[in-house]
Amino acid sequence: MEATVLDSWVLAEFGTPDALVDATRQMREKGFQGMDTYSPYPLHGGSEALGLPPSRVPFIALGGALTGMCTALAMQTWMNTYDYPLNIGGRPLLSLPAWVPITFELSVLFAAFGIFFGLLALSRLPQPYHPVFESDAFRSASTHGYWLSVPQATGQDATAVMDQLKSLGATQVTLVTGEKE
Amino acid sequence: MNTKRDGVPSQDTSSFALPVVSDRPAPAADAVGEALEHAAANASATETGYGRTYWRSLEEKLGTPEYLEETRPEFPVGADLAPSGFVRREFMQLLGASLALAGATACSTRPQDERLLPYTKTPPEVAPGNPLHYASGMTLAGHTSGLLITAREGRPIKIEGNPQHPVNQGAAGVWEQAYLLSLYDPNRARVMRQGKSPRALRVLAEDVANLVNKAAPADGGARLRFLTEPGNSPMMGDLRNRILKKLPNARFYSYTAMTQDAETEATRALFGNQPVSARYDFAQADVVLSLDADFLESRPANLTYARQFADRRDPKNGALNRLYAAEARFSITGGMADHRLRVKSAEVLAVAAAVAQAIGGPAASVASAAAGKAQLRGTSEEVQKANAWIQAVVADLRAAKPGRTLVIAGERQPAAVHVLAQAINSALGNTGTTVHYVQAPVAEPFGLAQVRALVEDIKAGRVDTLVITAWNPLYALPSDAGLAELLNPATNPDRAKLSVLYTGLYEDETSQYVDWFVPAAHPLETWSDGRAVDGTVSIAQPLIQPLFNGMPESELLALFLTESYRPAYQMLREYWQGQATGQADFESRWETWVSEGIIAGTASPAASGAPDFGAATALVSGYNPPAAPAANELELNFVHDYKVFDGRFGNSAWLQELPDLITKMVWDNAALISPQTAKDLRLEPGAMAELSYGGQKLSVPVWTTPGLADGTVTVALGYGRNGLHEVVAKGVGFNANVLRRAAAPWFDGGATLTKASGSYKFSLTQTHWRMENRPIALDMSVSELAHPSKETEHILERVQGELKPGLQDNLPSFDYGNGYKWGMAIDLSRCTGCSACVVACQAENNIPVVGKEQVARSREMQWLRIDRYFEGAESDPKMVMQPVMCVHCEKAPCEYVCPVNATVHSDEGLNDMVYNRCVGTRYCSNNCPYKVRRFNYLHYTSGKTSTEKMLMNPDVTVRNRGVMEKCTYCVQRIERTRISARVEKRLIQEKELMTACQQTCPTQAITFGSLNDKQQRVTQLHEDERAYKLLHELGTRPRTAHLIRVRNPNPALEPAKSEAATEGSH
Amino acid sequence: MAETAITAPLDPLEPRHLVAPHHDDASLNETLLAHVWAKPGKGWFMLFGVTLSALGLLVIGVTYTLARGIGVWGNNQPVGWAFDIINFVWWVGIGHAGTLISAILLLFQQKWRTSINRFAEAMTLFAVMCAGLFPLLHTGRPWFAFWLFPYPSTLGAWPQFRSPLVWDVFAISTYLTVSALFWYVGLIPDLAALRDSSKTKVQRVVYGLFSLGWRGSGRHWHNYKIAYLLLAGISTPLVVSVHTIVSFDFAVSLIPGWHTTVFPPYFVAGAVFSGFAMVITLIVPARKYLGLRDVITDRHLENMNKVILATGMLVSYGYMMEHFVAWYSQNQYELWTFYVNRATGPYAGVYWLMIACNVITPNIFWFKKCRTSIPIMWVASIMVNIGMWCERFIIIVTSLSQDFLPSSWAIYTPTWVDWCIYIGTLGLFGTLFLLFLKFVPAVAVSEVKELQLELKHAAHLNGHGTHGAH
Amino acid sequence: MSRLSAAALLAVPAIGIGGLMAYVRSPYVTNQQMPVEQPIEFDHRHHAGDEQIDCRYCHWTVEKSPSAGIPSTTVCMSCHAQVWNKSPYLVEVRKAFFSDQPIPWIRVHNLPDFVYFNHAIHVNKGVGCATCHGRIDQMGAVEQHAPLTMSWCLDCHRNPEPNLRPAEFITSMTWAPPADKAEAAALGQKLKEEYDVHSRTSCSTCHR
Repeated sequence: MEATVLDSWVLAEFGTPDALVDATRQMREKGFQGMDTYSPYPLHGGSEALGLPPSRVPFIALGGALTGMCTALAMQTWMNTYDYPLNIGGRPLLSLPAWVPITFELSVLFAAFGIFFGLLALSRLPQPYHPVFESDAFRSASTHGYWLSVPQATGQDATAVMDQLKSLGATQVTLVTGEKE
Repeated sequence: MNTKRDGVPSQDTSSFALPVVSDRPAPAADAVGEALEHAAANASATETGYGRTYWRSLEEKLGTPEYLEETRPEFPVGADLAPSGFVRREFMQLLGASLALAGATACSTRPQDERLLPYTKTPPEVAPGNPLHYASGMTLAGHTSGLLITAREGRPIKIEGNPQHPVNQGAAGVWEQAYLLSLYDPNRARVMRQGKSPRALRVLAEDVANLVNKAAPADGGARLRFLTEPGNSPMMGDLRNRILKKLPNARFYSYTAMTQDAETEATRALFGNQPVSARYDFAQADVVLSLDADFLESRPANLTYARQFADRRDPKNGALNRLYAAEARFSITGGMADHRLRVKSAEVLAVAAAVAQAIGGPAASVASAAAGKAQLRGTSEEVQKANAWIQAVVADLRAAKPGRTLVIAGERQPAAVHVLAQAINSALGNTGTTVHYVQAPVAEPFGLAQVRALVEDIKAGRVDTLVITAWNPLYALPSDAGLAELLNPATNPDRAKLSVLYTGLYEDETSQYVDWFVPAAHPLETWSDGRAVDGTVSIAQPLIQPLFNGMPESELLALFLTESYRPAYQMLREYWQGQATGQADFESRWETWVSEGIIAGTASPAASGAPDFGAATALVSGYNPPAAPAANELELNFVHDYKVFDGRFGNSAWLQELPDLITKMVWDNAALISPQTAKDLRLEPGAMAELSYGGQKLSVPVWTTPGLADGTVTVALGYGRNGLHEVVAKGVGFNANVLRRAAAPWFDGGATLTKASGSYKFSLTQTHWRMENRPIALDMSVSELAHPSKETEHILERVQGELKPGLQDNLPSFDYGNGYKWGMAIDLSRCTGCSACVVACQAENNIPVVGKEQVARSREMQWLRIDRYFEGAESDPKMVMQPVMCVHCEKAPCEYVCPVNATVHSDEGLNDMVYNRCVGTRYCSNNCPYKVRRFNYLHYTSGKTSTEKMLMNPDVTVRNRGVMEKCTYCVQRIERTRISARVEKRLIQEKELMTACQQTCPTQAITFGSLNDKQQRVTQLHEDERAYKLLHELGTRPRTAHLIRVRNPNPALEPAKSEAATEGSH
Repeated sequence: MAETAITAPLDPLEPRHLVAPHHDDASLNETLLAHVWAKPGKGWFMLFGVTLSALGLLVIGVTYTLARGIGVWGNNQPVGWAFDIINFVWWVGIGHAGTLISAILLLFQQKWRTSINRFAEAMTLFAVMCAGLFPLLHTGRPWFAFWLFPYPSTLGAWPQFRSPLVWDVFAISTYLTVSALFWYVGLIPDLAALRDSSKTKVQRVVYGLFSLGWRGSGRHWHNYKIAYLLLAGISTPLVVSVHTIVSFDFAVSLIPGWHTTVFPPYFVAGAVFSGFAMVITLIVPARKYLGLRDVITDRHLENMNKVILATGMLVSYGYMMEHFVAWYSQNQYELWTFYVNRATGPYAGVYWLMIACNVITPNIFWFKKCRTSIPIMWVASIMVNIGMWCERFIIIVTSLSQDFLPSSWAIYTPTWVDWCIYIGTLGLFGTLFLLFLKFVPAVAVSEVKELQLELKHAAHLNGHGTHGAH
Repeated sequence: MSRLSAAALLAVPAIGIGGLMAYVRSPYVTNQQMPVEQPIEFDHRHHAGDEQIDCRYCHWTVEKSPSAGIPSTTVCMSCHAQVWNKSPYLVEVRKAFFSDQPIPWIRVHNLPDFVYFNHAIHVNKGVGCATCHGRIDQMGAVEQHAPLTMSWCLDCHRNPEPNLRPAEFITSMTWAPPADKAEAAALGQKLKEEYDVHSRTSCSTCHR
C-alpha cells in the first residue's frame, strides 16, 4: 500500500431532519463542495440540498434488462435451433413463442443484477471503513441522528467552518481525520 | 494367469450345438486352429461321455455338507462367466463416464478395469456382437412347437416361432416367449440326491443297473412302473420299446394336466379303438359353433387355428365367418364370438343335443340317446332366450353351404358332447373339408384313467419301483387321485417298500416324498425331438451347456437299458439314422432337419375308416351327467390358467405378472362369479369366501367379471403352489386342485360359496372396464361399417376425419418424405387378446418385473398393454381387445414438455426415448394421452443373479432407477437391420425387419414397416377404410393406426337397432 | 387512541392511525429492535423445538427418497405428479404475497405496507426456498438435475427450451434471486442500525460485514431510493410471470382439467389469496409476542382481509370459468373431468372441501365485525391455505388419475414419506421464520421512521400544531 | 477496497465453473493418453508397425459386427506355434492356449454401456482405424487417442467429409488427406457419395 494519504472532515449533528437540509443548502450556497449528509432514512429534499445529479441506476437497469433479453433469445435460439437442432414433437425448430418466458425472466434477472451491483458500484460499497466512523457520537446517524460532513484540508484550521455550522443550528460539531478511502 | 480354474478338462464338444443356421459363409477355416485341435483330440481321451471326470470332481464337492445348506447355492465353476466376448453390457452405470461434473464423481474417474475375455478357440460361426439363430422346439404336455431361438455370445436370449413349422408359422404363444425364464431360473434344482444326502450320477447308474439286472430275469420288470409325460417323442418311444424289450412286464403310464381324455374317448368310440384325433380347418368354415371350446387360446393347436380364424375375420379376404359360442366362463374364443350364450358347463350337453336333434341325420339318433341327460335351467325367460338362440344357430348352420360349417366341443366337456359334435359335423357334410380325422400323434392313452390304474397297482403292492418324469403329479392330480397318500410316508405305512425316482426342473411338491431326486436338464440344454399336434416331428437342439448340471430325461431312461453311456445327441442321431436306412447321405439330410427344425413329411396320415355313430351312441347313453345343482348351490368349474397353464409356469415372473387375459389380474387367481350371482350371494368383489365341494373346503377370495354364466363359480388351476425352492410361485393364489375330484375333473354341481371374514387385495392393471362411450376401441358390425348410422358417422369423423389446418392443427407438418417413415397397424378384428406380444416385448427389451404390491400401486412396467373393454349390458356384454403401446406421435405431447431433450423425434418418425439423458421429471408420462410410458419408480433391475443377467438382450440398455421408458418400435432391431442394409448399400426389405410383438402375433394382427413404401402391408392397412387413429381428435398424429373391429352378427339374433346400453355401475 | 381524523389526504377508509403517535425516532428504534436483542423467551424455544422436529421429518423423508427412489412416495403410473408438485405450487403461491406487499403496494403508494413489508418479504424468501426444494427432489435422478441448466457440456446437448419445466427453473431461480436482492437492499440500513446499536464485538462484526459499511450517506440514499423503487418495479411483473409460468406447467399440457387458458390469472390470484392468508396466519401471533402492536395496527389486518376477500372472489371466478368452459366446449373429456370425476369421483371429498374453504370462507370478510376480529380472521386464514392446497391436489391428481383412456385410470394414495416431506417443509419454513424473527428486525425500521416523519408533516400541514396529535 | 471485493465477489463463481468445464475435458476424465498395462505386454509397435500386420488379421469382425473382436488365443498361436515358440516371453500365451484359458485383456476404449457404437458401419463408410484410435503402430501399450466424448462424435457426424478415407487405406496408419484444402474437400465429397455416407444425429443412432 503506498503512503497513507490522510483525509479529514468536519462533522455536525442537527436536531431535526429539516434543520439538516436547510443547513446543507445554505452551506452549499456558501460554496462548500463535497459535503455529505447522514440520516437513518432518506431526507425529503436531501438530494437537492446536496445538488446531486439525477441517479444513473435506472439507465444501468435498462441496460441490464436489454442485455438479459438479447442473451436469452440468442441462447435459446443458438442451442435449440442451430447447435443441436432436434425435432421436438413436430414443433418448429425456432419456436419464438416458447422462448418468451425465459426471455422475460432473464431480462428481469439482469435488470435486478444491474440495479443491485449498480447501486453498490455507484455508492462504492462495500466500504467497511470510512473516516466518519472515527467519532463515536456519529453512531446515532444510523438510528436517530442527523449529521452533516464538510471536507476539510488536513492540518488547516477548521474553526471557521465549525462556527458557521454552529450558527446554522448544529447541536455538536467535531473534526475527524482518517485514511483517504 | 489370474483366473485359475480348478482343472476342468477340455469340454467334450460333441454334445455342443452344431453349426447350423448362419447366413454367412463360414470364414476361412483357421487352418492352424484345426491342426492343433486334431492334436488335442487324439490325445489319450479321458473316459468318454458326458464329462464323466467332471462329475467326479463335483462328487467330492457335493459330499461336503455345507454345499446343501448354502442359501444361494453356487453353481459349477465357469458356467457363470459369460462364455466370451463382451461382458460390459452390465447395468447403465449410475455415475456414467459422461458425468460432466467431476466433483460428483469418485476421486479417480477411471472406471474399474473392465476385462475382455476372448475365446481360446473361436467357434467358426460365432462373430462376437452378432446374433445367431437356431431352430429348436419346446415340448409342452405332449406337443412340441417349433421355435427359432436367437443366441448372442453362446447364450439364448430370445425365442420366436419357427417360420417353417406348419403349426407355429413363425408365431409363438405366451409360454414359448417365457420359456427362457425357466432355463435361467436360479431356483432350479442343482443337487442330485437320495433322501437327504447328495449323490453322484455314478451311484444312481449303479443302483439302476442292479435293479434291472435283478428284475429282468426274476419277473421281467413286473414291479417297475414309469409315470411320464405323454410320449410324443419318436426317440423316447423307441427308448421305451427297448426298455420294454428288456423288461417286458414293466408298465409305462403317462399323465399331463391338459388331458384330451374326453376327445380321445369319443374318437376311440367312433373309430373302433383306433388312436384318432380330429384336426379342423377354420379357413373353410363360414359358420362355427363352439361348445365351450376355447380353440383360439387353449393348447395344443391354438396357434394354427387362431391364424386361420383371423384370416376369415378380415373383410379384405371376402365374407366374414360367424362364430357362435356357448360357455360358462368368459374365454378368449367367447370374446371373439359374434353371439355368445351364457350357459352352465353341464347344460352344454343340452345345447349340443338340441342342435343335433334339429340338424337330423346321424346326429338325431345320437341326440335321442342324449335326451334327458341335461336340459337348460334358469328362469323361463332365460330358457326361452336360449332356445331362440339355438334355433337361430341351427337355421344358420343349415343355411350355410354344406361342408362350410364346423362344430367343436371343448376339452372340458364329456365324451358325449364330443360325439354329438362329430355327429353334427358329419350330418352337415363337414368331414373332409373342415374336419379331418388323422392318426393321433400320441398313440398310447394318457390321462386320469392311467393314474387310476397306477394307483391300483401300487395299492395292491405289485410295485416296488416307480420312476416319475411327469411334471409334479402330486400337485397337478385331483385331490382324490390317491397318489399323494401312497407316496407320503405319514399316510402310507408300507411306503418303505416302494422306492420312487423323480426328475424335474425344480424341487417341487412331489420331490418332498421321493427317494431319488434327479435335477433335470432344461430341454434347451439337451437334444430331443417331438411331434407337433399335426404329427410333424421337430428336432429340439440345445442352445447352451447345462447350467445347473441337470440330466436329460432321455439319458435317465437310458440308464434302464444298462448299456454303455451314450449322450442324448448320440441316441437321437442313431435313432434317426435307423429310421432313414436305405436313403443315401443321412449326414446332409440331418443337417437340413436340424437347421430347418422340422422333419418334412412326418405329418400324421389320415385315419382309416369313417366315424361309426352307432357304436358311439352307447357311449352317449352310458354317460351319467353330474347332479343338477340345488337352489343355493353353484356349478364349480375348473379351468386351465391362461398364464401358468397347470402351475408348471408358476415360477416364471413374466407370466405371473402378465395381466390375466380376461380379468387383467396379476400374481393371483380368484373364484370368478357373475355380478348377478355376487348380488344373490351378497358378496363384494375382493371379499374372502369359503368354497366347499365334495367334503373339501377352500378359502378363496371372490372376483366378479361381467359375462360369466349365473349360478357358476370358476377357479383357475395352477396356483397356491408351495414347491420346496420355487420362491416366485410360493404363496401366489389359491390351489384349486384341493377341491378337484377325479370323477368330475372339469365341472360339477353341488358347490357352495359362503362369505368368510376378511377381504383380499387383488392387483389389477386395468380397473375400469367401460369405455364411457368414448371412441377408443371401435367395434361395429360389417353392415354398420358399410353404411354407418348418423351417430357412427360422427364417431368416424372424430377418429378418421381430416384435421383442418388453422382450426384443429396449427403446427407446420414435418417432412419425413425421404428415408424410412416407420409406422404400425393393429387390426382389432384379428386381435384375440392372447397377450403373447406383451411377453415377447418383455423378453426383447429387458423389461423388469415389479411384483404384486407394486402392480397394486399401478406401477407395472410392460410397455404394451391389452385394454379389454366390455360393451353393452353388464350381465351379457360384448368384449373388445385393444393392444396399446407408444403410438410414436408426429406431434408428440411428451416431447415438448421434456426439459432435458430426453425424448426426441428421430428423422424417421420414431419417438426416441434416451434413457441416459432422462432426469425423471415424469412430465412426459403425465402429458401422454395414451399413458403408455413406464417409470422406474424403484431400482427394479437390482439383485439379478448371474444367470438372470445372461437373459438380458445386450442390444438394449438395462434401465436404472428414476428413468422413463416406453415402446421404441424395437429400435434396436431397426438399427441392426439398417446397419447391415447400409453396409450392403441397399434398402431395408419389409420381410427383414419385424418388431418383437409383430413377429410373435399368432393372428398377424400387428404389422410394422415404412409408410413411405406403398407396397408394404402397413401402408395398405393405413389406407384401409377401417383404419383409424386412437385419440385422433387431439392432433397428436399417431404413427400406429388401429383398424376397426368388425363383427358379423346373425340378423335373427341381432337385438333391436338402438341397443339401450344399460351400463351397470362400475 | 383518540379518534382523530387525519384530514389530508382525507381517506374515508382509514379511520385509525398507521403508527401510534407517541413515538419518535429513538423510541421507534427501541421498540422495533427490542425483539432482536431480547433473549428468546421460553415460548420461542418451545416453538423452535416443534419446527426443528418437523424439519427432522423433512430430513428423514428426503434422505429415504434419495436412497430408495421416488417409488417410496405414492406416485404411480398415470398420476406421475402428486404431493411433490402440489407442495411446490402451494409454497410458491404463498411466497408471492410477500413480493406483492412490498413491491406492488409500494408502487400504489399504500402507506400501510411499510410496517409489514419486511415481514412479508421474509415469508416470500422462506416459502420460495421450501418450494425450490421440490423441482430438484421430484426428479427421478436428482444427481443429474444439473442438465436442466444450459451449461456447455462434453455431451454437446442442451436443455429443451419449449418445456415449461425449464421455464420453471429460470423463473424460480430469478424470483429467488430478485426477492433476495430486494429484501437485502431493504435490510442494509437496518443492519447498519443494528451494527451501531450492537452490544458485543461479534455482533458488531457480523452486522458490519452484512451492512457493507452503510453509513446513511445522502449520496447513497439518492441512489438507494431509486434502486429500491426500481427493484419493486421489476418485482411486480416478475411475481405475475413466475406464477404464470408455474401455471404453464399445467396449461401447456393437453390433459382435460389442465389446459384451460384461465390458468395464468387464476393461479396468480390463487397465489396472492393464499399468500395473504399465510401473512395473516403469521402476523397475528407474531404481532402480539414481539410487541409490534403499535406498528402493525388493526388497520393493516383489516386491509389484508379486504385483499383476501378480493382475491377470494377472483379464485371463485376461476373455478366458475373452468366449469363454464368445460360445459361450453361440450368436449367429452372435459365434461367428464369437471362434472363427473371431480364432483362425484374418488376425490369428491377434497373437491367439496376446496369449494368450502376457497369460495365460502372469504365471503365472511364482507362483514366488518369479521374483518376486524382477530380469532375469526386467524382461523379463516388457515382454512384458506388448506383450501388452496386442496385446489392444487384436485387440479393435479384428479386430472391425472382419470384422463382419456379409461383403461389407464388409477387411484393415487399418499404414503408416510409424502406426509413426512410436506410437514417437513412446514417445519423448514417455521424454523427459518423463527430464526428471522430472532436475528433480523421484523419491521423495516428506517422505512417506519420515514413514514413517521411523513405522518408528522401531514399533521402539521393541516394546522393542528399540537405536538403529537395526528 | 470495494472494487477489489466486488471483483472477488464475481470472480469466484466464474473461476469455479470455468475450472470445472476445463477439468471435465482434461485427460483425467476422458482417460486419454493413459497407456493401460495388460496381463501380457502385447506390443502393437512390433506387430502393426514393424511386421505391418493388418488390423483385421486379429480384429477380424470389425467389418461385420458392432465389436471389432479381440483375437482368440488360437490366432496368437497361429504364428507363435512356429515363431518364437520357445521364448520365455510367450510362456503365458502358450499356457493360456493349452490350459484352455481366455487371456483377460483390459479394455482401453471404454464407452459407457448405454452407447451402442458399431464398428462395421464406420469401417464400411470410410472411417479409418487411425481416425479414432490414433497411431496404434507407435504405441507400446495401447492408450486412448481421442476423447470419445459425445460432442467429439457429434462433430464428425455433423461434418463427416474430412474424416473419410478411401476403403483401401482403412487400416493404414500413415494415410493422410491430401494437403491441398480444395482437393481434400473434393475427395471427402466424392467418398461421401461413393460410400453413401448418411451420418445421422438422431438419438436412437447411438442410444437404445
